[in-house]
Amino acid sequence: MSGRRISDRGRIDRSRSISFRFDGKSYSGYVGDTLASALLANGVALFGRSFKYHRPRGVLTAGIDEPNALVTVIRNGKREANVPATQLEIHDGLVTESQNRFPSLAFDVGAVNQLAGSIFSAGFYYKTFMGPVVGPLRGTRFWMFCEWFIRRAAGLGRADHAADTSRYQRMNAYCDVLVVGSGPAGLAAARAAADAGKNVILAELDPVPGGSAKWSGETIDGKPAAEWASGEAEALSDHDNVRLLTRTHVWGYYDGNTLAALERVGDHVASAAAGAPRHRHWVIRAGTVVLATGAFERPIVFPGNDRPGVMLASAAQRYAAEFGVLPGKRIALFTNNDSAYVAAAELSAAGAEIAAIVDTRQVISAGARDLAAKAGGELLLGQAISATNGGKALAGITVQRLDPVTGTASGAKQTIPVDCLAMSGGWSPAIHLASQAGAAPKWNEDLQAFLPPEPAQPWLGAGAFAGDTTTADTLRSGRNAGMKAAGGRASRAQAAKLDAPQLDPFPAPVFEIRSAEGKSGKALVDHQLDVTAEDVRLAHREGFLSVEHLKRYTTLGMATDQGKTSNVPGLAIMANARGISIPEAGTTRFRPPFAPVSLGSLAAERFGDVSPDRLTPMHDWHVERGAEMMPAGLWHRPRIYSLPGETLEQAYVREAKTVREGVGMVDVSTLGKIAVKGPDAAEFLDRVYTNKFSTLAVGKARYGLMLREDGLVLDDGTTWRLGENDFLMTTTTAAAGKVMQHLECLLDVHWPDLKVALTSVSDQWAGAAVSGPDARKVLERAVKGTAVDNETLPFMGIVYGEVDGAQVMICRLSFSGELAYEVYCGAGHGTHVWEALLAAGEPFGILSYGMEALGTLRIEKGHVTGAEIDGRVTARDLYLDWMLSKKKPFVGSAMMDREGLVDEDRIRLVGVISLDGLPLGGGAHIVEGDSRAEPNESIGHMTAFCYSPVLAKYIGLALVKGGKARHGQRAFIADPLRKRYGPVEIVSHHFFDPEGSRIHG
Amino acid sequence: MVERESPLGQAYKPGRHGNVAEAAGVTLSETRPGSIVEVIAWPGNEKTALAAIKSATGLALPDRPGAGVSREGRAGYGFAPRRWLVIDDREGAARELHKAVAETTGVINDLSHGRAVIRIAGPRAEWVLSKLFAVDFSTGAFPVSNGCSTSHHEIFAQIQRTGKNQFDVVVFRSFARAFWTTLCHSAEEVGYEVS
Amino acid sequence: MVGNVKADGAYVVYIGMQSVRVGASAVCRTDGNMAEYSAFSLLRNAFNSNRDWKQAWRKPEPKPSYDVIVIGGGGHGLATAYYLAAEHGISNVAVLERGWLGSGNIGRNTTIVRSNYLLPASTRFYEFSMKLWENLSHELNYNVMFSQRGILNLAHSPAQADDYIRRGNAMRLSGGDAEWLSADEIGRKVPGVDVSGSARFPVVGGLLQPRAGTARHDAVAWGYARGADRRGVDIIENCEVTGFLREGDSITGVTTTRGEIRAAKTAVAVAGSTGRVMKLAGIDKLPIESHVLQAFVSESLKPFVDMVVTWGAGHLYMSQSDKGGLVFGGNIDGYNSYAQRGNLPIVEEVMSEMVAMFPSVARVRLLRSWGGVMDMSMDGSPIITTGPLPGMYLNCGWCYGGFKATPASGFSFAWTIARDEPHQINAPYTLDRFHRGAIIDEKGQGATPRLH
Amino acid sequence: MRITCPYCGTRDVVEFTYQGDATVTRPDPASTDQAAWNAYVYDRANPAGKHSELWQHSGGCRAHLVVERDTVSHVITSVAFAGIKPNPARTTTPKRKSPARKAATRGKAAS
Repeated sequence: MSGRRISDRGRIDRSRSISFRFDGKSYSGYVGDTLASALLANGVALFGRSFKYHRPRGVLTAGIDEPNALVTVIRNGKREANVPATQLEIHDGLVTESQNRFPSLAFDVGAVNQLAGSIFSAGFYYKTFMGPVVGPLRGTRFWMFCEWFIRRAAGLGRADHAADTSRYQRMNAYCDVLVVGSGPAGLAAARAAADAGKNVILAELDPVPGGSAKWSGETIDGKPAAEWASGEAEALSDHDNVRLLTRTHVWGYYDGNTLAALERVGDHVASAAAGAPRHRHWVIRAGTVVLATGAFERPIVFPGNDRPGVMLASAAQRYAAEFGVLPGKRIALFTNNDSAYVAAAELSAAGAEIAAIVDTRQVISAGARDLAAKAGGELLLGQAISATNGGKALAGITVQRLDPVTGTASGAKQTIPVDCLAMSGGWSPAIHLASQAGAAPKWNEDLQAFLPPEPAQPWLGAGAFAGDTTTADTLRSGRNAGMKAAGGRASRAQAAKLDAPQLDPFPAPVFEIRSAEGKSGKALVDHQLDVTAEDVRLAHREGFLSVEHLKRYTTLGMATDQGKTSNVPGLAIMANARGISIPEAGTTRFRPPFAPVSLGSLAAERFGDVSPDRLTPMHDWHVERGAEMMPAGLWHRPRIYSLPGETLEQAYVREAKTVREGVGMVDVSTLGKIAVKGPDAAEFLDRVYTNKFSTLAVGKARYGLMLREDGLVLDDGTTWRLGENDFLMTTTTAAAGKVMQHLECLLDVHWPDLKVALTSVSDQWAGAAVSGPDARKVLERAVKGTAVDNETLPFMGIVYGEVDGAQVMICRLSFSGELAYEVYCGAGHGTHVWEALLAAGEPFGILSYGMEALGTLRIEKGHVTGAEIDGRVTARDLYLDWMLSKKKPFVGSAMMDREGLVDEDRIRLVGVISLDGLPLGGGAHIVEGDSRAEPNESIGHMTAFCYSPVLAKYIGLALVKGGKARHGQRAFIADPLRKRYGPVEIVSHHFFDPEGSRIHG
Repeated sequence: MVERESPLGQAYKPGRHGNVAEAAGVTLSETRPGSIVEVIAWPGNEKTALAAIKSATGLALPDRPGAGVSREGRAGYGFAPRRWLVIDDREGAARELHKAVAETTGVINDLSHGRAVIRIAGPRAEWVLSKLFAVDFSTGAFPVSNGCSTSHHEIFAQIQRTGKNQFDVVVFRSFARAFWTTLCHSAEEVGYEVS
Repeated sequence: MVGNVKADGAYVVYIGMQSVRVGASAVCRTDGNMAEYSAFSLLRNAFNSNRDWKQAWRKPEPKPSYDVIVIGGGGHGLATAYYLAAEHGISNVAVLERGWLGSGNIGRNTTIVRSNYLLPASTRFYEFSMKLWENLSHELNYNVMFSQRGILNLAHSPAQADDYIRRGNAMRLSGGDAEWLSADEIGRKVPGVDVSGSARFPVVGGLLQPRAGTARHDAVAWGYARGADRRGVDIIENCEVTGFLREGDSITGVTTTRGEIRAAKTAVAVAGSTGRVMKLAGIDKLPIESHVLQAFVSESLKPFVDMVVTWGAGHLYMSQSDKGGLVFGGNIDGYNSYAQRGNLPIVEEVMSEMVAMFPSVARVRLLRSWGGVMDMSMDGSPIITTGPLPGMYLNCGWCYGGFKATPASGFSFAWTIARDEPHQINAPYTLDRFHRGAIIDEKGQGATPRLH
Repeated sequence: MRITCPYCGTRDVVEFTYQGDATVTRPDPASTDQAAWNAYVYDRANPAGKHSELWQHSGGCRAHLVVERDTVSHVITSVAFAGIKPNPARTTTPKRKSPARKAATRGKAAS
């Protein structure tokens, strides 16, 4: 250790030592340390390199606002980039690396960029790299050449390509009161709301509740603040109605008082418990929210303000008081307000030498003077720091007199050797969540800060968030917010006894110090992205005046800390350049997330499981029989059941042939099935189908076509009349959900007077389609309790019976063009009936077939599916005009005859036969001339193709301009992507048995 | 009678799983009732439909959104306007309800094969279900015997609280295995027993 | 495929067999003087502490009248003004912007430029746009950082593969570029994509458009603004249109928060605000709904992915910016909204798809999300037309595809305004096509804007 | 955003499917008035501000709801079951209102 560790302060557990690694070197720290505090304790000052200039950087803050000290954590061989060292709790086995440096942190070749600082000014890349207008580097080529290098120089940490193996979970929560932040205000609010009996969630981003009480050094109710806070937190956790979430940052404030928070469950332990997530994504719906998120201290912009060793005063104080680490041995403070004096006194008490307190103000409060005296060191009023010196660590500061009007430091220089500079430029309330939830924040001239806007959703503010400047005020406003959130009234009484010095709560309006000599080093505004005060002024010169333009042109505030430390100083410099006030210069709206969140946490349980598998009752049977499964929406369906050594084509041709020549069976359980019941069911179907259903006899099925309101085809399918007022509608697998919603909307919104009830019964039934010339023979063997002869079960007829003890409903339907039956049974009997049917079909050589054979059979018949019903076709395009009833209006009937929908030039359904004996390719286009050499205009496209076993040719369906008029013509297919060109003949889409004699067999 | 096959298949693994450091937080099971029936009333016929449910099943369902009754072997609750779900251990409830509900009152749908019922019971049942459903499962908001309709992404679910620490989740049969797997996954943190 | 630069400096773009000249003085823009922006000027200014840079565009007071008023200082409005001046010699033009220039969707999109469409009207228009993109930095003397890193659409089923190949073939047959990649090739070209057969939605292949890519969105607005400004166009920020001036049926100008401004021709290019602005002209209904679309960026990373990649089992598109952030988005929230912020379900949906496509990015952290208001049309295609009132011109309906269309939209809208008739590339994009049934529906979703 | 379903109570927006402008009227099914059909299918007021719109509680009770919502602030001021008014084309049908609907036609405001 470097002697930076103090023996008596902080919440670290000095009895439990932890060993961890940073950049390959082993260090030790204590339980309770962050990586930042542990490395500081080890005397490490250099944490990383900046984005653009690769300048050496230390740690600026002690919290979630850290822009500089970002590291990569390597866990189980997986990298997590850009983790603030200030947020990272060390644990045994922790491995970390610094970022954005090559070959090493101490020697980084990228730092050469600093030499060209003036060229790499804000927005320089817009002005160059365009390259030559003509020649080999014309167009975008020169830029892309340069960009290759730029991309490699940019970026921070490196991400893996190997899959993350962590798990993430979501938690839905409901509460009366959500308190965000567990500092004094949050604790008081939670206590008040809990005492009123409300369900309370208290969220704290740190591992330990207490907020500033953990390090303020104040006394509350006669106890050290840290002790008071832990007592309060303990009391709260005894309440049944309070849930305390630590390591949880609330990052999003969405509509309906829905807030999102990230709990880091497993990052601080060496190995997670079984089943525990790494991160838990909390979605909290709160009655009322109390925002007690505190405030962020602001840096001051001055030359050399980014040298490692320069940090926020509160951070320095916090390292000493909360972690027992002195950030330096000889410390100077630089401030425009009184809060830094508290830090000075605390640092001094912790054992640091205070070299000087440099204050931009000429006059300070008596309380501050007392603290300065306590702290020791020179008190330099009306002065400012105009330069820092040292290499990769601070060695000293240069102090000069400050002209308060121009903000320029000039005159005699005093150089003070220090190894740490603690600065304070005032405080900015953490209004991010409030800003997400509503309007623009309001500028407060006294505090020189933006205060939260008027609430647009039910939230209350408390503490420093709301502009409170003393802990007494904070406790009072916290308690009052808690009481109000609980539905009670605020009280004016003192919330707790405080023992704190009287200080001036308001900072001087000083944001930037300019050196009279011009070049004394870069004055950083956005530390991570290297945006300097000069960059802001350049943006001003070039007319990028709006705060949004400033942000976009210079990248100010776009870093991983999202401008927590840089927004207000940047805005102040722009306002100054424009000669207007800060609120006139504007403010940006904050967007979620308040602080970065892992993508995995938001995917939660869907990580690794993005969508549920939807399985038919016979799924396991298919898989056990070696079916190659394919996704169809969420469903898994058998594609082919191939024999060893078979190609896809050989398999489906064999399967299809079996159906045409004998009998086959396919799982059709995925079809959408909707029970349409009620006295007005027939009337309803007449309205939604283009054809009539009220004339359908009970015990019969009919093919139906549905249009959308705009007159285009929505879906097709058969609907079965099971009873006078009882219909079973089937839809295509893909459109099931869409059709259901379409029907429900019509019924609920437009025709509420119809007595019709709809219920999805897709899952109630298992369906097996038995097709082929021998299909009836199979049923004759399998089905008991009913005859299946042509008389009893004619085409489109329905009968009920039993298969091996299970009840079945059989409809004689055909998608394949063969004699075919759909056998439906209760889904729980699906496999039982399926196997019984196969057994019955064994003498006839029955085979199960998959989607490819199903497709082949339907292409041969010219039946349409989703490939043709693509949302752009009309019934006429598909030559289904015959289904458009002229006797009744139906959904779409009034819109289907519009000029654009009856245009001669529309693409319409045809059949296509390959003339060169080669496969056609779904996705190929149809062109008029051979387009191998010269592209031809497409006159349409293929929708499906197959090798037809009955025609012994490659055939397909296509949508082609002119449609029927082209029957008999030759054309070409063009599939440049697969380099397939060839002659085809355009024919009727009814390739096989156009009279339908086989289905009636 | 042919036995109904469970949709859970190999995903159903009896025994103790997940975190075994402490007692199992939840017990998961598939209840496999004989009947799952939906009763729908025409507008204005709610009372008649409820009376019909009572006469057929003995369940006196209150006429309030989501209200229900949960008894040993038999349960029912409202899950949508004018719609109730009746779950009975015995087969044949659909037939009885069909008889009891007149055409002028409403209709019924037999969903006995089409839905699966998954039971989660134990002290951490609320916690585990809260990972998957955006519904307030606290007893104040969701009293015993009440039911609701909700969904976990693509999976539609009807949930009834059948005990202080027990919920029966009704899902579409085709999604049952996926839901079961997700539920098991979510229960690992608290440790679970499959019975 | 790039257009050709002719000896006189014109950039010539081919649409089928026809050629269109763009930018007659593309090279000799500054009359033989040094280009305003170049490596040399950067160096010169660096020695001078960057004190001599001029404003990128002036901050003029509005004049009482102009030849043309363009309402909307977004990408399309600025491009329109630029091409009015550059192509048609109409430089007495005012661009009126309610807030700060480029504050709408030009500054909020995910920066993707592509022309991978199926329908003839779309391929023609977007391919034309692509060719303008390829010369845009030169045309504007402003590096818009158009980087042709390619876009890859992952396909997850044989049917989807057919669908994508159909689209790719349509592109090829209309003169564009497209290639089909196998899952293996994808695994090699885009490390990190889950191409394992065990993925929930296995990757069966992908449609690659090599010439597609990304551009720096703000730079496009600023580049067009500067180009228009240097040609005399007045770009007037913080100037909200409050009403229209009319003579009879005709529009003769606008009232604004900065006074009355008259013009013979008033053009509206306000994307998500179309409904609001057109209501001021008495057009109460349009085939458009305004919806919020969220976009996302992760923290900066060293190069992780080179191409733009889209996931076909849902709706997700992602690329990596030059700064290193993964920039991505998915579906719109799906309800009418004029708020530039959305809700949590889409955030979760998009992240689920991200980690399904790239299972390693679960550990990457989301830095920022934001929302933009999309003018979702009833068929998913835009409207660029004269009317609907005399003296008025309308450009809207971009859904979420407006960014890549910026050059072609500005070019064809300027043409339409200057000549009172559409250019061949925007002729199908009429307002009356919906009623006539001449819809251009790439997704086949019908009159449901949230599904386009 | 959360919507208070009159039947199910307040639920996250993810359970609901947006079905667009609730103010458009479907012409009489037998009507051949092209303008009326065009207006119904295509023309939208798309207001910035108060919007009356249809949502289906598709992930819950599946009822269609008419939601009054501000498109700028997303604040919801009322929720009611859709289809309460009888279709004007069939005005002869007596009004039917279910008790559940009557009881809960006004959902508590939520956004």
